[in-house]
Amino acid sequence: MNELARVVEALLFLSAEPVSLDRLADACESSEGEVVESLARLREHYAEGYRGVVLREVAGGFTLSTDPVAEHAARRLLAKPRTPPLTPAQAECLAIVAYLQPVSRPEIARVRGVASESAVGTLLERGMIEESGRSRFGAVLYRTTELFQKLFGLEALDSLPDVAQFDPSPGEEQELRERLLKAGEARSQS
Amino acid sequence: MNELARVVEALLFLSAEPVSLDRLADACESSEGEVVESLARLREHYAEGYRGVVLREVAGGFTLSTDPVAEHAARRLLAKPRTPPLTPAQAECLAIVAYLQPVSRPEIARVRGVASESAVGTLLERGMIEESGRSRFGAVLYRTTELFQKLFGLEALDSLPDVAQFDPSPGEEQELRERLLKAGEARSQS
Amino acid sequence: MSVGASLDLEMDLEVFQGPFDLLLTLVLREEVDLLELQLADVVLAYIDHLDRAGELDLEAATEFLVLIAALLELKSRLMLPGEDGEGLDLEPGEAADELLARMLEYRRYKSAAAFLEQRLLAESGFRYRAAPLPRELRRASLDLAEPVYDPLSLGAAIGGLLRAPPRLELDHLATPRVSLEGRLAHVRSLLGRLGSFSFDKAVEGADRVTEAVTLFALLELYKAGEAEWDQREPFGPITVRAGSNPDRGEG
Repeated sequence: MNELARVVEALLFLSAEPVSLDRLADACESSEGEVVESLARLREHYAEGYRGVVLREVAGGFTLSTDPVAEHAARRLLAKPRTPPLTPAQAECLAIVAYLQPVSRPEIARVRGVASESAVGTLLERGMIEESGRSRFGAVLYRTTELFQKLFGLEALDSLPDVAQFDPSPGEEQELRERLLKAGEARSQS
Repeated sequence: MNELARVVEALLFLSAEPVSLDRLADACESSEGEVVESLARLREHYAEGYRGVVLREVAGGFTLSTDPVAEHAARRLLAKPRTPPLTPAQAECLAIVAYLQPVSRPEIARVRGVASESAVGTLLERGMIEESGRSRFGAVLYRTTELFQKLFGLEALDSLPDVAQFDPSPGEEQELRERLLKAGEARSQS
Repeated sequence: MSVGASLDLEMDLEVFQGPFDLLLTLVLREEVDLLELQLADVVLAYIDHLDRAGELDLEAATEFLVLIAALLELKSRLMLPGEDGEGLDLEPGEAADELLARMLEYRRYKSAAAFLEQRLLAESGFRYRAAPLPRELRRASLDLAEPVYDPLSLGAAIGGLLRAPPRLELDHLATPRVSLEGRLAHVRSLLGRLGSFSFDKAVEGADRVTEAVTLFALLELYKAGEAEWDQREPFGPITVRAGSNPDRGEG
């Protein structure tokens, strides 16, 4: 490993947040091209499946993390639970913010059909969403954070899958429609 | 590297403090002998002078730390003030502290009409505001820092821009603090 | 997939007695007048039902909430007065379309939520280091600080915070300053001049009441076939065009 690669490795080790290419280049007083080369070398060293630590590209930057192979032992050593799972309400609010951002609380409530204060509050507390200005009527708007990208292993926001893939299939849609109109009809005849 | 060595590497990576042999063995559910062997393997990988991170044996056990080769770059990356664009929430909180200081967190929340923990936390973390005693009700008070003045190019605190030019109703005679609190209350009710 | 049918909820209301899913169908086919249905009673019946069941079926509960919210929205739209005193009638098919659209939109985000839950679980084995920085790197160094922020942004933020939202006064409702005729004329003139425009353009600089009345005006023009509009995504921009067919059928 050359000196630049060693320095880049040390910076990623120290930094709590993913570090972008330009910040790495700036800190190392090198060109981005040189840093890219060093990262390639590091990537060889940290190739997944060989080491306990892996090099990852998330939230618009580079970072080191443990390989899941160590998860069981890490839980024993640190006595710290892994990221607690989301409740269904939190997951729905997060999905709405992730895909419709920036989005206000009333808009979230409209999609879910139910007020969503507590779930939104928890997501704010957990740092997965944050404020992003105000709507025309003064309502606070929300968007996802870098931590969200980090926790979900997303390189960037646009690496979320296309939301259309979550739509019910035309067959399911048809079925839903028929049931809406006919669910009661059968009952009224029986 | 075998799986045990990978797991040991991951554990050392995660721990801020040195980890003793017996804690490593316990977390990995292995014998101390096996862990010693894994550490020997890791030591080959982290031989000093080849990597940015080195494996050290110190008083309390084993730890990973950065090689001095990265010191200069680490200062440039991490001791350099982080100055991403302020989010609207951060800008509002910072403006409130700048103009009303010293000011408590509950007051900031009242002026904004929403809880403001996360934005205030970020400003503290970035060193733009700091604690400045407590109010008579025991709430922590905040003021801006010297770093704030440098980042905004302000020679002194009284060189903040005159609010009058941004005031939507400049005729009002009441004190700025009272007016901000009144507007905030109206916002949180709308 | 189930709609209502899974609820198995018996209603005993002033205007209707029977299972909830039958009520839903009758409402959609306009055999029960939504205006005469006390939705609060439906909600109370549902709460009783939950009490008796003794446990909360989350799946069925969210389904119910989405349905009742959609019914509320339909009903509130029926209650808005039209220019000639008539309600904004929805064909039974259209009402079902509305409900269906709401259900589909909700299902989209419910599936996306399931994806996120999975993803979080799969990612949770990748742990990041959270050790504090070595002491010498902890404080941001003043020597490395350069002016990067504009002080005027602070003044602007305070200015924004001094702006209180306009108070909602009841006198405004008694003597509306915005007339439907006025907004109709405004929208017609935009249509005539531009052919197509965005809703935002039609209400540029307008207050909340004017926005609402402009929306009514558009609904009227839509009904008369004078205008059409589309909105690609929820909360996205609304584009208004001149209508081509005064007897606009299925869209």
